[in-house]
Amino acid sequence: MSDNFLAGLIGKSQGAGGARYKLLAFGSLILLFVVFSLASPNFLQTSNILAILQATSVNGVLAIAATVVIITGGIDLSVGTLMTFCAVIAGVVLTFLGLPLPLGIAGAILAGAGAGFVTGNIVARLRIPPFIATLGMMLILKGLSLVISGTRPIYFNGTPGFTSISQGSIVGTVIPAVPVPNGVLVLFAVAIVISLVLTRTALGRYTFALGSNEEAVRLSGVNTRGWKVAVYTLAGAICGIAGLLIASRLNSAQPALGQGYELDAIAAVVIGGTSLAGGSGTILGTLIGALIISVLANGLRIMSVPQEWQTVITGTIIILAVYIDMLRNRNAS
Amino acid sequence: MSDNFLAGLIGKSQGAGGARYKLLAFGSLILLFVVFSLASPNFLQTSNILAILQATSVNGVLAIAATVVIITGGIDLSVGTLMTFCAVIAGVVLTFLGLPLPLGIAGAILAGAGAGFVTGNIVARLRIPPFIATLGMMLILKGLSLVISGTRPIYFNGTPGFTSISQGSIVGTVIPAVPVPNGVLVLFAVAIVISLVLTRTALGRYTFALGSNEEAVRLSGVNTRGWKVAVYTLAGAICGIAGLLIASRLNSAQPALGQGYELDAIAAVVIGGTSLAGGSGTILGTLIGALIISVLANGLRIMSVPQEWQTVITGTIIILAVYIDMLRNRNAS
Amino acid sequence: MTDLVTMRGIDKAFPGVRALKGAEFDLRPGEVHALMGENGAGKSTLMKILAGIYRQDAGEVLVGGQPVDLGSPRAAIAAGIGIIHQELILMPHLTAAQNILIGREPRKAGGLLLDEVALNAYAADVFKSMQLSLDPRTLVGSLTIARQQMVEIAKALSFRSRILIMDEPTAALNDKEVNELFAIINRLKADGVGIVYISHKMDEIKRIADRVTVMRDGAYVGTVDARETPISKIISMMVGREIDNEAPAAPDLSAAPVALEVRGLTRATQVRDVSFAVKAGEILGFAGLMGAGRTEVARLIFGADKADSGEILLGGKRIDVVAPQDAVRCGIGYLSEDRKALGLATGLDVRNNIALASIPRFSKLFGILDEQAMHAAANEYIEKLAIKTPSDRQPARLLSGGNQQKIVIAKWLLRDCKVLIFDEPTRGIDIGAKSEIYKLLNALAAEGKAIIVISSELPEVLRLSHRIAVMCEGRLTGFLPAGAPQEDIMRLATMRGAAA
Amino acid sequence: QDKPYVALISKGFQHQFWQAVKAGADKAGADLGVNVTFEGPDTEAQVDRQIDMLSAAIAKKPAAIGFAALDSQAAIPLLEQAKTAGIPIVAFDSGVDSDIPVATAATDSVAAAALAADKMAELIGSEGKIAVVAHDQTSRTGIDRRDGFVNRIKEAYPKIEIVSVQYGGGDQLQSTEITKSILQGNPDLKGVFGTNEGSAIGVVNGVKELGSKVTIIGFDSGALQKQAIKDGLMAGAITQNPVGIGYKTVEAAVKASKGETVDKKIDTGFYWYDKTNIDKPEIAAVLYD
Ligand SMILES: Nc1ncnc2c1ncn2[C@@H]1O[C@H](COP(=O)(O)OP(=O)(O)OP(=O)(O)O)[C@@H](O)[C@H]1O
Ligand SMILES: Nc1ncnc2c1ncn2[C@@H]1O[C@H](COP(=O)(O)OP(=O)(O)OP(=O)(O)O)[C@@H](O)[C@H]1O
Ligand SMILES: [Mg+2]
Ligand SMILES: [Mg+2]
Repeated sequence: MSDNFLAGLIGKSQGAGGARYKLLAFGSLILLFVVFSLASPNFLQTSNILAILQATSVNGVLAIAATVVIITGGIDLSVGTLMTFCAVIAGVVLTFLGLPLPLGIAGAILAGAGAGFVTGNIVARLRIPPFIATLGMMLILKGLSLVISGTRPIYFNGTPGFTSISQGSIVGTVIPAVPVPNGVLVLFAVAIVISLVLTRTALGRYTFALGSNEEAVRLSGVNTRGWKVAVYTLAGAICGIAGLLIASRLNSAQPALGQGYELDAIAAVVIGGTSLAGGSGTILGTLIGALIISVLANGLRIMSVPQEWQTVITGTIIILAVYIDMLRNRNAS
Repeated sequence: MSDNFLAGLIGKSQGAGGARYKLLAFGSLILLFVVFSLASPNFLQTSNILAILQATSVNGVLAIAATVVIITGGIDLSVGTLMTFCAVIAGVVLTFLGLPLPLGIAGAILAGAGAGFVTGNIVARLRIPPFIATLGMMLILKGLSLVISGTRPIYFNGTPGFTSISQGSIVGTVIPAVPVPNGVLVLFAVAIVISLVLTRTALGRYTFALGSNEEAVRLSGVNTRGWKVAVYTLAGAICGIAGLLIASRLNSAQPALGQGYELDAIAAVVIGGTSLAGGSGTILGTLIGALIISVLANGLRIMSVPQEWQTVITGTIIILAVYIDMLRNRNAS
Repeated sequence: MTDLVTMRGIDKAFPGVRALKGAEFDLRPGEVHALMGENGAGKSTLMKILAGIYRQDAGEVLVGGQPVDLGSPRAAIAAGIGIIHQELILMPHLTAAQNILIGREPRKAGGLLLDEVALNAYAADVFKSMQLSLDPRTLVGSLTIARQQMVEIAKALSFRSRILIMDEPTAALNDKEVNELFAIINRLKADGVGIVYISHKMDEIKRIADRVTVMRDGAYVGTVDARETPISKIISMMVGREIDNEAPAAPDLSAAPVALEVRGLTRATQVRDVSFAVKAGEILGFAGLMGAGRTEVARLIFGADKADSGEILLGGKRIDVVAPQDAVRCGIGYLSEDRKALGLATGLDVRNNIALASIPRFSKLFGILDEQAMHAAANEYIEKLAIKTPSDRQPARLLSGGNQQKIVIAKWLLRDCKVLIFDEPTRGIDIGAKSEIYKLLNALAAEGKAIIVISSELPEVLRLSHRIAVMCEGRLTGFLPAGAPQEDIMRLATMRGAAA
Repeated sequence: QDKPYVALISKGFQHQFWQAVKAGADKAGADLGVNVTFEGPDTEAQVDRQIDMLSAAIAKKPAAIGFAALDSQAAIPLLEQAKTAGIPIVAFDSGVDSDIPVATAATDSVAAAALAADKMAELIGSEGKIAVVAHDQTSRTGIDRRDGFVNRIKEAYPKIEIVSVQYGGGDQLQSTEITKSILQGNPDLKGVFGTNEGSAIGVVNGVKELGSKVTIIGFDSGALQKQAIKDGLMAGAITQNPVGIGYKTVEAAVKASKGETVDKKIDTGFYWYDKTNIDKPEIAAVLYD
């Protein structure tokens, strides 16, 4: 099958089967680490590694949301502005209404799930192509964030514990030498949970199945629409978590932020070996993709490469990273 | 035969059997026109209609480039920054080197074709997924534009005829009442030529065939790699034309512009009924998609809707537009 | 005893096609009821209505004597109806076991988690009951089409339906697998399951069916007893005329030049040191069991895969084939065995699919295509192969399975090759068209073309070939003359670990 | 190699304004014998990208950091980190809600935009409809210039009506289309204010393409804007002193890194320029191409 032929080429791993984990771009990540470590003594320091992880946390969580949707063969352009929308909702709950922290967290995640539910229904029931549905939602959520916030950042100064969602360090209180920010823990927690969902639960199975051959799933008597809505809802909830992370990191909900973030998220997914055609993908791959993007940005900055050249080099390395790992995988098999 | 061309221009060209011309979103475009005409007396004026067309020209040409690639089952994220790159090259040829206008035009188009050729080879020979290849190229071209221009605009004051590429009006000299800007003529010319290429030539046929089942085409003894490179090269050349249009319109090559334009272009393509899965699509659909985007923006601005609400409304209408026309088509058949 | 299924006066129209016009069908418990008809007669459409995939425009469907509304696949499954689809509908990224139990996964931890162990065990059980050795954890996309067909069968069986529709289940299977399938069918019959059996293989009908219903052009022709009615009668009900299926005498090729020669072709363990030659005007048949490596040999000659070693000579000259385009340029054509994945560009129309390998011939100045000539060429083959389509602009995916197969055959006939390799060429093709294709191949051979036919149907190999090559486990185990007894072929086909 | 080094994290880098700041910073670097790096996110919405840049800058252990905050609060934890590491911070372009920065070199945007409002009123005779094409709805400069202009009009010129405020992201093409739409919707419009270089050029373009006669006031500088003023298409514009901002930021940073005291507030000023004074040396010195 040509699908499968292609799968072999780009090393699509198969999450549901769990047989072969061909990890796209993992070798390249290591390579980048080595090169940057040699290039600058400041790169491989604990504080910088933590900064890289911290920088990955938001994009990583967004990329996980995007992964789930992409495995179904869809695409989600709304992850960035949905994140912002959720941050604004947290701001409304905590700052405007002055409610306690747990309600703010719940509000953000529920807002995300709710928006995802709407998107899912537009895709599954109105049968609008995911690209259009999520493009529309991207704009709607962007506008709503501005409307609700009054086009102004909402600050969380009235909620003392809020910044520690992302910036605090539970690890640091135990091992002061490695103050891993909580945001990074959240990223890993989300990654592990969603990995389990994808590989061990019915929802995960249908996620892969929908992306592999939706018609086959439907003809097997499965309620494909319902499951699709569930997938988008899950992705939305994950965006809610990303919204909390970024708001906590900036101690504010920045209503104008978000558009453009979808591209980084999708890029991380694809660099991580998930095919946009659907049916395959892993969360670990996506994490590696997101890390490659952060390491590149950080490393080039640390080396003080002029910014216009940073862009050129980033573009080149993204292509090379995928190419090198394709070669590696081809030789391995 | 002309029947076939028409099918290509209006219908879901390949295989629509010539009978049913399903035009996604055409009805919605009409509807938008009616609504805005009723809402504001200033909307349906010649000068405003021309302004809308003028506003469509750059995005329309970019969307045509994106269409060609999407029909093969690929995606092109680099159209926006490639446009800018070509504008900068025109600036180098005309302003830095002071060469005559035709060379500047040729330079921009060749630069586009060259960049497209590179992208095509990355996709077809290195077998990098188009999303990654064009994401990489997007960044590379963005950086190179800044490097080449010295991060500053290049002005075309030394080339008197340059602004008339887009802003002049050949039509206006003949029929002064309807001074259709040349940029609009260029858009239509590109649309007609590319429509003919897609429906009448071997390149067009292979474009659709590649998107339909690449492996089957390869096993029919077709040099799929070569043709794929040709498609990306063509798309690049079209971006070169877009680069000339925008540079002429702004009488300058603005090196920082371009990123983000790919989303509008791809949106126009998808609203126009081309599937991201490849194998189908029409240029007329894309034109209509691009028009919908411009009409929406223009109409909402004319009505002085607050901008955050403009965004919300645009998102909603994009989804509705596609939905309405899907209903219309479903009922028709 | 009430009928399991009664379908009366079923009409179904698609844009431009009236697929069914007052079709009738009934099914009793414990019987195998064969549904026969030419390609495009409406068999699959009628059964898709029964499986809840399409809704009829008119007519009624009764299950167990009660009128039912089979509005969705779910409803049909709930009504006890299972189907083996003609075109495989599987999820290539999932494993065999996951495919079989999609929607019915065993759970653990209170329903929260999937029980993968139970899932694989269940699938392994199903495979065992089918005498099929297949690891349930294999990805379906990596299986050959024959094995995918077995997974599809296993899936349908696992539903334990009272009504089981089999739409050409044996099209991709070899004799051994067919026998196993028939054993299963007999067991199901004994349990009172009603089976609808669609096939173009006449001998199977005789062996397994109790009754036969024939359709023509979407309409009901009649129902007869399978054992008492002679095949010729059934055929004439299907096509409205007699079919002559006499094999012409093998030509004398002693003076003919060698057209294609293969020396020491090797690729991993799939193809080991294969050497043979085909003369101009010769039809060389390739026989072997599933996975013997015949398809792989063809793909290597055609440049679709890369050989580890070996050389290919065309007209005595060594040719360098690294991609299919090289092979085609040299005049080699290859019809693949998997029409859906490798043969058909389903989005394109009939005309362009037929012309796909010959586009350069229709390109004029600036690559502009001569649509008129393409139209004429397409229509020539639509007529020659009796392809049932409203026009040559019909999207290929809307044609019936057999007609799609004819399109990919037409693609290579139009291309005018010196050497033609046909891999399972008549898969899913009706008996009338089959004999037309045989005649065409004989005519092509008579024109001096060298033809290789790979087929898992022994009668076809015997009927067509001037000479028969047999493969086993990647090796060529021997050549046999036309008309060799089947036992000799089977002996060579099972000659493990031996060199020719 | 051992030259001390100053990292500037700005709000952008591709735009002419920031390139002019960079030019000033580079010049100061050359004069004072320090290396200067200059970085900024693509858009002024990307608060978190800027934070990542700041974080990487701190990791490089520079002698001092210049920082143009996109958000007045978001970077405070990192600034504290820098303080702990002994890296002095100089704020430029706009301040932060913290006393960590040893100095702030910025333009008073509200006052600058109010000056634009006064000029607009003067040129259109203190009555009629006008519009604003702003570059950003949420960034500090976007808000200050819009509000500075709008509030001044509301307070001082009751007969002037602002019919539309729209945002083009500083993108020349988008601002062109916005201007054309506003003019279509309001044929009796008398003036438009473009709040930064890209917006102002877009306004000029849109007005030119429609052939309207309206009074245009711009902000910042650049070759096209200067040309438009000379050609009489644009009545005039407000310019800041970006080169001065860059120079003074680096200067203060170097001083602070040596432990010298610096002025807490460095006002870099703003100027009105039009046809009449564009070639005067004191104005020409703060303009850039
Ligand atoms: N979705 C569809 N749209 C249009 N026409 C269709 C569609 N499905 C089937 N047809 C047409 O309906 C007719 C009957 O098709 P069907 O698949 O039922 O034939 P069949 O008897 O199963 O043939 P085969 O033996 O080749 O499988 C054919 O002419 C086919 O082209
Ligand atoms: N896509 C594939 N993935 C893995 N193994 C394969 C694949 N295709 C073929 N094989 C293996 O290669 C060998 C040769 O298979 P091939 O398809 O050439 O045999 P064949 O004689 O044509 O049989 P068939 O009747 O199944 O087509 C077999 O061992 C088969 O299992
Ligand atoms: Mg059929
Ligand atoms: Mg085979």
